Amino acid sequence: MSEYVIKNGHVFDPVQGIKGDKSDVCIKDGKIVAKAGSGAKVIDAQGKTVMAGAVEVHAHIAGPKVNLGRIYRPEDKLFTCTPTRGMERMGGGNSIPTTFKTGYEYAKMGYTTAMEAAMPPLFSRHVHEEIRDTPIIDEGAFPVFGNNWFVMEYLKNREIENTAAYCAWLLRATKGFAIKVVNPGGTEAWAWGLNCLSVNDPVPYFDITPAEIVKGLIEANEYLGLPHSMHIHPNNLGNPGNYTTTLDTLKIAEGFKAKNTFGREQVMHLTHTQFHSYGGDNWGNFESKAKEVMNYVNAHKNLTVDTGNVTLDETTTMTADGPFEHHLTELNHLKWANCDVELETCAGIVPYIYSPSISVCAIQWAIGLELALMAKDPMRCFITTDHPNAGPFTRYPRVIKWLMSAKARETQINAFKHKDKVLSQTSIGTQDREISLYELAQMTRAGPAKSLGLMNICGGLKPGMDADIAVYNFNPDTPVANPEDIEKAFTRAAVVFKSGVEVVRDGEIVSNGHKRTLWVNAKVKENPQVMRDINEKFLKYYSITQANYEALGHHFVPNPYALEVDATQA
Amino acid sequence: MKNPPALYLEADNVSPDAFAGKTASQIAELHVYEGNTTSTLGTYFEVNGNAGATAADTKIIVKGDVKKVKYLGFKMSAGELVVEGSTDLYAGGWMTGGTMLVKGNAEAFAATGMKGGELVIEGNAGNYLGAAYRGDWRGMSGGKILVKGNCGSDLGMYMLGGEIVINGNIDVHVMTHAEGGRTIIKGNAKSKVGGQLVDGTIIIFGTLEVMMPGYKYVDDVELEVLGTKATFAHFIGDTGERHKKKKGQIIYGNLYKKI
Amino acid sequence: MTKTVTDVICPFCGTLCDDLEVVVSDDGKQLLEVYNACVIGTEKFLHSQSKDRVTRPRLHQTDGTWKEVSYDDAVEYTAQLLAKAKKPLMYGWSSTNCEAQSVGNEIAEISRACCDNTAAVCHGTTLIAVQDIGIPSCTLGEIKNRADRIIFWGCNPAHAHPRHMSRYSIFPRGFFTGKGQMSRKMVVVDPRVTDTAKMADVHLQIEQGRDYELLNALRVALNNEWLPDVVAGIPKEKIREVADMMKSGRFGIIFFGMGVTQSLSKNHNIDEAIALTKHLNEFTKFSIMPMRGHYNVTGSGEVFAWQFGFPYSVDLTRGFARYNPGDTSSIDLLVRGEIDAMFTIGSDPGAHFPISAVKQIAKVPSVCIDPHLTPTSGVSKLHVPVAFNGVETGGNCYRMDNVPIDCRKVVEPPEGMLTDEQFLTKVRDRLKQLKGVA
Amino acid sequence: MGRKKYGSLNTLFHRLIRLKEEYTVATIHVNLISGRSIQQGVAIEGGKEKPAYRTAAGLIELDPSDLKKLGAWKSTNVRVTSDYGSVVVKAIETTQGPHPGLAFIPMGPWANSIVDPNTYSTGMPTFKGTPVKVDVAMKEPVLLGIELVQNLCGVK
Repeated sequence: MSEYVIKNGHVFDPVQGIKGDKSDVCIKDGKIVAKAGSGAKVIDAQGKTVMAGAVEVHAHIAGPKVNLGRIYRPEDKLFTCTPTRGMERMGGGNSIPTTFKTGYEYAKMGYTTAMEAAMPPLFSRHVHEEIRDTPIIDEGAFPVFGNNWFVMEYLKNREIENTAAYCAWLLRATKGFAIKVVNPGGTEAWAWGLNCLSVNDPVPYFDITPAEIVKGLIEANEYLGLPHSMHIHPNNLGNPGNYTTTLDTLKIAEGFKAKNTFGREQVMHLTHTQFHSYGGDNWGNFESKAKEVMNYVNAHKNLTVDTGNVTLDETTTMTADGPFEHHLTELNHLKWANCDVELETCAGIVPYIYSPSISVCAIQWAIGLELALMAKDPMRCFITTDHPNAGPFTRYPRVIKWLMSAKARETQINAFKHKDKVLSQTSIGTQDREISLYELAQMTRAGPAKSLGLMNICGGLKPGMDADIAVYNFNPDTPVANPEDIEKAFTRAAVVFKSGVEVVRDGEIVSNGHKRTLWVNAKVKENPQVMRDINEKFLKYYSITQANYEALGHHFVPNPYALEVDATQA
Repeated sequence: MKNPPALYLEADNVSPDAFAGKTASQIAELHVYEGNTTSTLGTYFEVNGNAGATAADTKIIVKGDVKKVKYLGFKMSAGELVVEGSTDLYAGGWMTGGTMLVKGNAEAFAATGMKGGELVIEGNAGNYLGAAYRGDWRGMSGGKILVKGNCGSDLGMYMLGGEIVINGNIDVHVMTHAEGGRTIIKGNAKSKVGGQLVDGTIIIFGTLEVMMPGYKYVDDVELEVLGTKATFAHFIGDTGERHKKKKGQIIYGNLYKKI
Repeated sequence: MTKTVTDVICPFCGTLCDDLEVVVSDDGKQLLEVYNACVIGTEKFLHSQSKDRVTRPRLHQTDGTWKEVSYDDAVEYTAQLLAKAKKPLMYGWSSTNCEAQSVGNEIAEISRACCDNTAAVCHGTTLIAVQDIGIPSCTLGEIKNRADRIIFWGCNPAHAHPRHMSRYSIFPRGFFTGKGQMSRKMVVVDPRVTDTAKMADVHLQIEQGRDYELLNALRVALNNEWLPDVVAGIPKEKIREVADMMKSGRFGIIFFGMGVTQSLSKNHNIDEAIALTKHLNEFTKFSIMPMRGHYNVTGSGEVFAWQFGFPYSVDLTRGFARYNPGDTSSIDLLVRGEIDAMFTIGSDPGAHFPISAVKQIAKVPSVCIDPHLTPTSGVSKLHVPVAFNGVETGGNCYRMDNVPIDCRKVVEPPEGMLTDEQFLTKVRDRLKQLKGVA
Repeated sequence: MGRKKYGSLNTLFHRLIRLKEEYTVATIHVNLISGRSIQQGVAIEGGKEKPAYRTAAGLIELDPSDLKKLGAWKSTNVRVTSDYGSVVVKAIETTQGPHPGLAFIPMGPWANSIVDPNTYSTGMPTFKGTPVKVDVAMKEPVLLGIELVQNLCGVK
């Protein structure tokens, strides 16, 4: 592999505490090194911003529901499909881009690692086929556990060790990365058309509560010592007044401490917090509770969150929270897709238009920004749009603009039809904080990498780490004349390296890289009982055989990268 | 048209908007597509005269056999387009303004996603006239369509507004899923008329072979439609739909019933 | 000595049974016995061994005879055909694996072709309906474990999906359905008294082509609105009875097939059926599922969708993807005379397209990639026999409920025969040379 | 069974039909649908070049009452004609009836010689619901699948 040195750029690297000083970044054999050889190719970053490649902590970019979204929304692609260009395959799709476009768009914005946030285990082969066809970026996928029959049956009897053994088996069988929980219990209830709206609603038949599922999975996660923590989308998403449910969920983590060898400190990651920070009791008096939620998060070091910023676009909502999507289609009457998955989970899809002329949408927009602006520790609050739910990931540069410029926020607030409502129901008007480039690097690089247990691999520019680097046409020395320049700079990076390979130059794709599939291989003690249980469930209740469930050959994961976890001594 | 294409031609550049401000020779350089090959308008057409400065003051007359030419008047926003013969798919597709006249027949998907302007088809129209593009719940929202001949199936699917008049007969499915607008069928209709209709108006002067079960008789009413006064039996529907808005109405002429 | 391969996937219908056992000779060349498969699946495995099988590509001579050629010649012919064509149609894809489909998409992208799968004459109208109003569905295991209301609308699993009822829908005893068929009510809607209908608790012998009206009537019944005395040949009392039966279940499912997708109203029939399902979710839990035919037509749609954004009938001729059945769909392209070359793989349009479309195939340069002799190969210029996917090669496939299952190789293909993927890869590489792309 | 016996039965059978044809004008109009049958499914895997495919799919299933109207015996060859084409198949009594006025030809070249190709711009031909007329045509042979398609396409 060739050597490079990126010269004279303004480097922002929370891992090494570098805050914009001019320094060189050297690359050798795919890694960052202290010094490059004399033959190294020089890249001039004079007057530019240099950061590690960004890390996406939560997006829906590969798998059955994403693809069903593509299948059932041809109008999302009408007149916008892109042709083959040099390295680039054809692409298409605004809110749900094709796999190729997904990889290219992330790379062009300087993202080099992304996590698919919800993998239905039964469909893992599909998820991995799409990951394989998503160029450049490293990807991992979170299998969902929160409504899994095994998990609920073990946790009903508080069998943490068995739960952990099952989780380890499923992570291996599906090449999964972390334990994801979506509307714990509520999605199983949805199989009967019901839901669990609080952490204490009993799950039909299984005689267990969401709180018990969440607590048990935190314990199982720390028993195994996985790289990432239990990653949760709590009950009662999207409803006025749901912030109490959110706080109840967060409180479950109290007293737990992270136990792992990956440098992770949190035991719970709360995702798309915006959707869970609502006050009021109807859409009329709907208001922000960002302060209440963020105050709690700021005060508890064992939590991380991501924002789920609304970008005010037409998009396609998709989640394993089946009952919510049914609720949504009843509200907006747009086409509804749903798929219940035997013994495991469910998924729903509904298109949604976040219109600036609808007060609720404008308030949601404000809440997402409030959360980030109220975060005391940028290493624990990450920027997402919960792609595509609050908006497409391609809008990150716009979100960054709103966060870095109070002026940009003001312009948007003035453009809202119900400006007064936005100002009365949220505190966005009083937020004058402007996120710095260093904080941005924390919120999009070092923070998510640490939360995912990848802090030694990516998210920073320390020698020894993977050479994932983004150079932006943004000069921190000169004041921002026009906020649009921020959006422009972060939309198309000047140069992007993935594992030491130059993949983007002047905003264009120059290489398809060597993308890897990240997964977690957790070893546990022999557990005959769990193996028997698995065997029995396949014989009696699954619709495919165990042998065909586990199969994951080379054509699914051609370039795996396994994080090894040894829990045999636990 | 001087050299007809071997296959089919996609001439989405034949619209006042694309021609505006161009000379005959510049117009001849505009791209047209035959399969996966790109060539120029001049290869197939003889171009005479210059366009006006803007779309609004540009008038295009298409002569010769353009039966195998698609996308004429694509996305036109103003001006005038006259097709002297018959044309293929997407005539006036996604048009927002101006007037388009087809003297012969127009094939399927004419005026797809129409927002405004006027389309007149003197011959017959194909399927999906004034309908929405696949998957879109936002169909024809404005403008007028007049078909002097007969019309195919799926007229005005997902229609939201505007008016469609068919002088002849109509095939199955009229204004499926529509939430607004008005269609007037002077001839006869077959069946599946107004299925899943939420709102909007269908007026049939001729016969209707099979009425959807979701329609229920209200009363007889006197109506003046396009200058014709008559008594119509008034039905409402589709009662199978879950109407959050007011019920759509289907009204059809009862003249033939009397005979 | 013989050995038994277990957990074998049956590459026939969308039911994609994955519990077959196949006994093969010790050298892995002879396929001796097949267990657990239906008669069709068994025949599929055993026929792959037939002695008179064509094992080398053949060029069709004007006198009707066939001249055997090498695979390399076949690759050259195919690449040239695709390179020269202005609007080639690459049709089929439903009886091959996702890996081959993926290579095929690359070829289509390079040659800027129209590509389509057998959904075009199968569940294409279902996809149109799904695009119009969505689809509340589930996996087949959910039905096995929960469903107590089973509606077969315009489908005849007893003939088309022989093991469907025993594996998933009617007989199995699942987690919440311990009594098997005793815990289920079965409704069949069909103009014929099919062998499936004969098993039903209720058979609505509908007037053919009036599904849209009957589905609408059921929704009217759900709304307790006025109904005509008879709809589609069914008395209104019966309609209200069935509507109540659906509402009274805990978990219901509508399976539908060609009876609605190919009858008058086509996509609208399914549209209304999905609307009915959505409607029923206000009363109880209901799902709906298409009975997909070819064992991997679903997979083809998935691969098309994640690579191009559309599930079938994709037109790449302008260099980017476009989609609009009626314009970009195979039957219309052929009948309207829009294409100038035909590439068929993993399907038999010659047998399953209306003859007016087949006549067009016969007119243009054509390649047919198929292990069998078929009417399509019969009218094609070049026939390229390949290994049987799912028998002589593995690869990923998608069941009717979109569940991916990795097919297994059970025997070796005849000496020197290529798989779909191998042949297509050669074509792709040659095409890249011809088009001068990296 | 012995060929001799079969032959003699056949000639007797033929004479009777000829008699019938002289006295009755046997034409009926029915609504045609096509679709999968398990025999057709087995046959396509067995090989479409084989006579077994013709046996499984080169037939029309008629309701007994329609057979009677047609004035044909079971297993008589008939010519089925629509606006879109004409084909000879063997008429048999339906096993999935009664369905008077409705006829079924298994999916395949025989059905597709006569089905309505109109897609209503959906891409899907109208495989189910083609009005056809059926005449007794016992002297005409039912062609093999591939042979039939080749003939219709003018390909050797």
